[in-house]
Amino acid sequence: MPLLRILALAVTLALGALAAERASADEAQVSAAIQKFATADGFSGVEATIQELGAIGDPLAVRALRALGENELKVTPDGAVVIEGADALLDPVTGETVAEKGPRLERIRIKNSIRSMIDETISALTLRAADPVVRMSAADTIFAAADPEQLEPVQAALAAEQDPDVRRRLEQAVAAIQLASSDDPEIIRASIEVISQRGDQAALGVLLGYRNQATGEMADAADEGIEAIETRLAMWQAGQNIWYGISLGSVLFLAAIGLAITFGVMGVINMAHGEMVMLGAYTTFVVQETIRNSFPWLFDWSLLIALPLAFLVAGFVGLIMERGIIRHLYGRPLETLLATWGVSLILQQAVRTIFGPNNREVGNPSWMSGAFELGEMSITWSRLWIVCFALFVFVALLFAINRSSLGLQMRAVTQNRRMASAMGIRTPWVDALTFALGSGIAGIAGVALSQIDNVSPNLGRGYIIDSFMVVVFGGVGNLWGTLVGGLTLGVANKFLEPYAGAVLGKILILVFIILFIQRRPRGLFALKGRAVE
Amino acid sequence: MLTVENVTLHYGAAQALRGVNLTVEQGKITCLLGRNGVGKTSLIRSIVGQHPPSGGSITFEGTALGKRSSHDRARAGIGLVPQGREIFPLLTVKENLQTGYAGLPSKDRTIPDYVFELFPILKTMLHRRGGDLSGGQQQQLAIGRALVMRPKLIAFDEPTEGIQPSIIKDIGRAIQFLRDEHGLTILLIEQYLDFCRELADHIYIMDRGEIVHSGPAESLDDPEVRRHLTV
Amino acid sequence: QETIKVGILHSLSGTMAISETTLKDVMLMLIEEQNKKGGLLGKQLEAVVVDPASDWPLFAEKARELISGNGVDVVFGCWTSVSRKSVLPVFEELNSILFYPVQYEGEESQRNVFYTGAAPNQQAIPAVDYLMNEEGVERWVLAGTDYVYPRTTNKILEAYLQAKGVAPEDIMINYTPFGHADWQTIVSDIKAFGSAGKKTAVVSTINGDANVPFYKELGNQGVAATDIPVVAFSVGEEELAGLDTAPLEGHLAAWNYFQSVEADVNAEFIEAWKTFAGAERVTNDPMEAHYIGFNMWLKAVEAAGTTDADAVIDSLIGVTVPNLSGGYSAMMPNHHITKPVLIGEIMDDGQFSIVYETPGLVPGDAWSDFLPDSKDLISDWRKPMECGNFNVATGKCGGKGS
Amino acid sequence: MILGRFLAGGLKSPVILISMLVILGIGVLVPVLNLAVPPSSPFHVADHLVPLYGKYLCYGMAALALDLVWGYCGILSLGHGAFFALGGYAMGMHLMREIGTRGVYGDPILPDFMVFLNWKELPWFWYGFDSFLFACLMVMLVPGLLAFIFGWFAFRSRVTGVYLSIITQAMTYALLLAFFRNDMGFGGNNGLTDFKDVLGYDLQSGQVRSALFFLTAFFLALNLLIAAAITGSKYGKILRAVRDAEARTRFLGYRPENIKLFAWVVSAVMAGIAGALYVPQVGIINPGEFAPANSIEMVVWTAVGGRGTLVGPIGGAVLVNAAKSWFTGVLPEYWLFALGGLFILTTLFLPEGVAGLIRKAFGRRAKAPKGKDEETDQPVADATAGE
Amino acid sequence: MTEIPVKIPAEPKSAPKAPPKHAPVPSARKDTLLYLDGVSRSFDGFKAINELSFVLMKGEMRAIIGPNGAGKTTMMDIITGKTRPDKGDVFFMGDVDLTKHDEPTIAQMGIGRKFQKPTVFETQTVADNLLLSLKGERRGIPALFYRSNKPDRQRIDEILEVIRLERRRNELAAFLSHGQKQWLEIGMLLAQDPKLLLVDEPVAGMTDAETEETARLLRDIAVDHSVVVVEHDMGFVRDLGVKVTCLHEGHVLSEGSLDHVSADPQVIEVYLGR
Ligand SMILES: Nc1ncnc2c1ncn2[C@@H]1O[C@H](COP(=O)(O)OP(=O)(O)OP(=O)(O)O)[C@@H](O)[C@H]1O
Ligand SMILES: Nc1ncnc2c1ncn2[C@@H]1O[C@H](COP(=O)(O)OP(=O)(O)OP(=O)(O)O)[C@@H](O)[C@H]1O
Ligand SMILES: [Mg+2]
Ligand SMILES: [Mg+2]
Repeated sequence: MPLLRILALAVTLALGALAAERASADEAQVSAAIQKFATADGFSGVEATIQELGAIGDPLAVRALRALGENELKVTPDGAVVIEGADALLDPVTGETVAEKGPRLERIRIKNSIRSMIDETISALTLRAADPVVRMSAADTIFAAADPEQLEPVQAALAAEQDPDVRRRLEQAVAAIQLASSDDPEIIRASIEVISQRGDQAALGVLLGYRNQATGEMADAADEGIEAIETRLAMWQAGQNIWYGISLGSVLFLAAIGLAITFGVMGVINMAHGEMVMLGAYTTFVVQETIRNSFPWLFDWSLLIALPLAFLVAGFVGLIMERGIIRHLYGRPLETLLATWGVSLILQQAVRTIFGPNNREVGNPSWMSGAFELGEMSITWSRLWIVCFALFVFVALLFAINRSSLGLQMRAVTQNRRMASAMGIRTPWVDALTFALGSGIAGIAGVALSQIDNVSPNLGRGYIIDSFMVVVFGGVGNLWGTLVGGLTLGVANKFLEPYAGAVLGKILILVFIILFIQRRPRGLFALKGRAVE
Repeated sequence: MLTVENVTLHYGAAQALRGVNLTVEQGKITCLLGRNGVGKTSLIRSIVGQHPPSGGSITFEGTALGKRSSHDRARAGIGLVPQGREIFPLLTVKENLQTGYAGLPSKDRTIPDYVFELFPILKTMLHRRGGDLSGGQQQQLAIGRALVMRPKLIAFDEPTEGIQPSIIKDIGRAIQFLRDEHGLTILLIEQYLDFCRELADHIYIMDRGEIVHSGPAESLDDPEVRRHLTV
Repeated sequence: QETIKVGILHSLSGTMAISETTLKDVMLMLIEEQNKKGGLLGKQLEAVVVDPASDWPLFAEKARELISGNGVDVVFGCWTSVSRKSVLPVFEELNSILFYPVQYEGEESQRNVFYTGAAPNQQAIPAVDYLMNEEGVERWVLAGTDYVYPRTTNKILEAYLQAKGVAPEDIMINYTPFGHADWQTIVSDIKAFGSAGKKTAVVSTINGDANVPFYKELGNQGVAATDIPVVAFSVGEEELAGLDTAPLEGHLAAWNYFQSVEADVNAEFIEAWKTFAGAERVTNDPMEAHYIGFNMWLKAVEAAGTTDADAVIDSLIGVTVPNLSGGYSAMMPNHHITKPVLIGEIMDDGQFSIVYETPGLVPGDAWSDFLPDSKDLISDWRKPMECGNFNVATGKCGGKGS
Repeated sequence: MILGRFLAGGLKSPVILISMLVILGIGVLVPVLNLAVPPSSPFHVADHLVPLYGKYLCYGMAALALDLVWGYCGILSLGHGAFFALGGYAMGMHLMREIGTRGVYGDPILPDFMVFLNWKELPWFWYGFDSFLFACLMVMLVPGLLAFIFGWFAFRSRVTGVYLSIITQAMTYALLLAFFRNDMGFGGNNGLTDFKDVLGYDLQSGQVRSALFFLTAFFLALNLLIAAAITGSKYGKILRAVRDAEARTRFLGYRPENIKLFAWVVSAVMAGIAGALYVPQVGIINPGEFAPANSIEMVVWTAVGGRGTLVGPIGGAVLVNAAKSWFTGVLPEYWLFALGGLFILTTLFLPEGVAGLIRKAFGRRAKAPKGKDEETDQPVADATAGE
Repeated sequence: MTEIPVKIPAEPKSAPKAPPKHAPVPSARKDTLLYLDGVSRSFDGFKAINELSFVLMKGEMRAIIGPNGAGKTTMMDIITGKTRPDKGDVFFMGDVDLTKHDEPTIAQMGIGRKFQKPTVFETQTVADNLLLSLKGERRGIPALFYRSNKPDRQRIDEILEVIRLERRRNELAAFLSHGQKQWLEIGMLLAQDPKLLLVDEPVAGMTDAETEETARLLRDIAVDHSVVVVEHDMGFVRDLGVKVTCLHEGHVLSEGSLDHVSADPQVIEVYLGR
């Protein structure tokens, strides 16, 4: 979102500058054209109006067009076209407030093809905007659309352009257009050259598009360019795969890490682990819902607020579970499976009863939305933050378990409860705390997972099996194992998926786990020594 | 310091203790002897709170222990060196020792030097896993671990089992040292007669869940008393 | 007092609860309303709800329980094809009536079942036509969950697209497991496939829970509808309720009903629904299907004067009732109904903006014309044919064989 | 001869004998009450209940199979559903072939789902399933073979405890995904359904249902006898020794891997038979049966009934499923609360399951330590043999 | 009782490598029952066994002493196949290379072991513990058809008497006390009737009287068996009256009669103490 906002701001500034520069001779004309939206007949009427605005060629139309694209261009009951602002109705040309916000505004309906048309028209109109960022994006839209009619305006813009980056983009746009429209082999060859230097997915698209119709020598030239781009992209693809693997791995890790404590450290076969994750996700939902209703400005902070709450909620439920049920079952670890299975059924149904069976909407705060490009890799913010978060959780837990005195007591209790008690360790308290910690961690994993998965009563079920796989694959009782296990499975999965497909890839991973356990019957980070034999 | 009165204990339907009476005096070494399976370990279990007695009472420093949990008793000052060592197998030697910190205020959370003086081997093995140690090394660790708790009373359940002769002597010296220098009270269960006679201030002999003899260490030389220990 | 029992066989727990619970609710509402209007044949209607728990064999068991245990006269239920397949023999054996409200793969026509959801020709094909004609799509990704409905639909679409001159290399088919949650690779594959210089669209038959992460990934990776539109057949208002739809604006869905349909009956229906179930609840296509099915059944029972299955089955054919988009739907001899096909674009409020509507009603086709083995089959349950798989080539019932 | 003596070993315990008689009695009684008693009578068993009860017995058989490995061998299998499902599929494939030209497309060879997915010929692994005997053989062979291969490798590599449990889960999960794939040729998600008859008899008819029910009861009783004979023999003692201290048995010269393998394969075959009897009674088999949750449920039945008691798990399976059927009918919205609560209460108050409760009621002293996992407080490090 | 044939694989083809210094000559290996030469084993860099050489003749009884952590138990682990040596030769009966076999095979060849920490089958009765240990068939399927027979029952009764647990024969082993478990383990070892008995600290936790009893028992057994006993109880070792080997830091420190060994200043230094 921030990018968009910057863009919007830039446009306003640019428009301001333009308006000052040029006489408002066209303003009336533009205004009149915009007014036609009110009477436009269906989609084709809207299209015609946009075309007309494009033909006038005045950037004054940009504000209205943009509003149209964002569904903010409305028609008042008395037939005037206005922009619906945050708290008032604005003039579509000047942006000045024209009226109070009234009821019964009618939206001017658009559809995808119109949206594309709007984008292209705006690009054409903003080729000379003051802000280089705007010009750049205009050039890129034109590059992708390669509309021959734009050739002249682009060339004109190119001639006037000072900024070297924008110049390059404009040159590429020109090349793309020429490739689509020219017959001159020389021009085409040069265009291919320019485009293949660009080297990204969009460039590949343009060249492939050309290749479909090219013949003879030109086809060869295009092939060469395509190949060059493809080799480059293939390298990035590998990087991209690794990234996907890491991000999948960190999701697996997060889902599993709570289990690494309740199951790995405490030995409780915790079938309700997934439900703890689910509770975390629902806590996020409740937090966001409250924020949406009462404190909308806090929305970007919603996850940070949800984290401690989710920890507390899930931890508290874990605490109750431990005190109420699990503590009667120490020394009978296999029976914990039965009891926790019962708990998981109850929690699921409880959530279903309270929140309904449907998915609940958990939004991404702005810093978790969208993606950024790293070379040809696209990295989504949500994934990046989840990876960071996973690492953070890992380090914190590692410290808590291996360095803190509570961690020491936890380990002592789980290895020999009776003796630990004889050493003065308050075993009931440590048990409760450990279980609450594991559950709490599962809860905060739920906060992260709510960002990429659906928040429904079934959320937990989806993760429980994977979580057990990860913990066992990595080696029970070892946090490093869980981390490395999660990442390994993630990366392996992502490298298999493109070849084997998602389904077969998953099967292969499972077979791999089975075989791997044959090789290392105690997981990746097996505990060694006589103690475990 | 510790009084056991009329304690009975059952495992399911089987009775292991039948009205045991025993007193451990402050700053003294009290030794409990008996053949296999007569109930010595069971008595220790009821004292440290690992198995609730089915009757009778146990008083420590004047307060009845009643149903207090094992860890409360440990915090009140009862240390245990259990039979079978019960080392935390996956904790390092150092961590095993540190488990004794649980009941201590943070200023006391150090390992007393005499632990390493008594058992130098522990010092060289601080970072090995407890479960990897040899049987005898584990026994030394178990004793060291109990000392870290700074208990007022330590119950030793066959501490010399599986220990090399020189260290048995060391342990003997250690027990004396603890009594003399630190005023520790000691309850010692032993099969090793000579060891007992040398250390004990007072002995009890148990048979079939009952105390059948009580007297000074020297009484061990009495063949009548010895008879309780033969097969 | 004697009642007429109506069975409701929808999962209230398990993976399908997410979709099916609403259908149970809407049935309860319809029955309540009908009872207020005086019931049926002078008797009150009584809903019998059971929970088959998203467990397919349990559907058969519960169906049996409803019909022979509780003595219901009609059952409204099932969502997935497998649950329907599982109960088919039961309805046949015990001769009862099932109304099945969900769009499905077709290739079936059974005497005891009335299909009020869309057949492929009432959803998939018009949607593809729309993309081809209105958005100029030339390259297709057919992405689905690996089960029968997507498989069949994609088979049909593939044949259809090729018949329309789309080259095989311009069609990419991708299947994922149920509940697939990590869409990174597939979305980026789609992006790559879509950057080949031809306008590309995704036809999604992705099912259930997998949709939310799929759309979240689409949104995050910035696949805008103007670049690569996604048209879905299983994503409706209900599914969107779990999503922030702002980044998804413009992606499409094809259904026979949208909540945003502007019609008076629809407004009334929505009003009634919100009062009954809560203001935040939305309506969707399978709900409309039950609405239609229920009204058809009422009308047929009234016409027959009895709830006896044979009589009702006969009198159901030809029954016409209002649908929620302001027109009428009729039950055809092949036990499918006529419906309009609507195409909507997702809006930022989680509703659909209808961008296209077929000019007339489309009759549901049980046997696809685009699959070699079912081309020649038709279904007609009227006397004298009384057959679900009549072969026009051989002139006999019983499929393509012999 | 030898076999007879072996089986007679299973009858040593009166509990087993009584249970077998009860099961066989039910096997006769239910069909009689269904067919011979008029519907108006309060003793009449409704038609829809016969296959339902049959299903419970099948689940009982699966739980029995699981108990053999879990209760006596310490292998907590989270993948027994796979064997059950494979047996079911083998039977389902036969029933599918029996449909013949009565499918909707009327194809004499290909099942419907193959026709509409454009398969041109029958895949090789469907050959032979038109023969009932072949199918019966496969019902036992396929799960048995899978168990053999899986067990051979896993036990040899000394995979134990949760590691073993989780890879059994991985196994059934992988099979689930594989059978979901329509390309596999097993009908994908829809599985196999719409069966018409078996050995020429109409599956929908009351008599066939009753016969199937009786058969199920018969096999359940037989399997119970076999299991009792196995666990009552010296082999059974070895099995328990392996369960409690696998490493120690090695030093006595036993090969735990072989010892376990036998019980494991027998158990898989039993589960396969249960699956095969299940399919004609419920009328469908689909990959859902491979779902890990199903296998976990089997474990739950076994635990509820009382692990390591053979009869208990059968009762547990029947009890849990009857409760489930009942709750889903009467409390459709809240039945999970009831069922979940049932599980929790069982663990808390009936640590030895229903069987333990009954034993207590009859005043017999409960056998205390049930297995390794219950004895040790060291789940991470069960030190077993030696120092 | 029927003797089950134990398959003893042929000696490896390649001739044994040249003997290291101070090692017994290979030709002498023929008559040995147990032959360890140059055996080393380390755990994470810690040398538990270090160039250990040890020979036991047929029919011999040997006592092993040595400080805690000297590697006595580890040596037994190596002989019984529980631990694989990093290097060195381990031969049984002169020509069976034990490093090439796993625990069950080695046990079936006739090497039985009592563990330092008693490990019995807790969920089985005392009598069944012995039944499982009785020499004989070790395969699973035949055990299905096993029927209790007179010789077996007699043997069990005999052993129960020896270990004084007759009265508890039908109780679960879990209910025994620590010392009783020790006895049960000894009983299990007797039941196996192996050629070579490895006995790790048999008298730990026993009264003096029992200790004497045990010594007598072992001496009886040693008449027609080979025995290796590890003990820290010097009185007991003296009672046995056999050759003594003292291990230290994984290798032999001293060997000879008890008097000889206990007079060795090094042994006094590291083991006996002053
Ligand atoms: N967990 C238990 N369950 C049942 N009976 C037990 C249990 N523990 C011990 N016993 C029985 O109680 C009696 C006393 O056992 P205890 O362990 O106290 O003996 P002990 O004197 O310590 O013997 P040892 O010298 O062999 O250690 C024994 O007969 C034993 O069989
Ligand atoms: N699996 C293992 N991992 C790490 N160290 C080991 C392992 N096994 C043995 N050790 C180490 O090897 C050394 C020898 O141990 P071993 O048990 O053989 O001693 P021991 O001679 O039997 O002593 P004790 O008389 O105390 O029983 C010890 O220091 C022990 O810590
Ligand atoms: Mg004891
Ligand atoms: Mg040792």
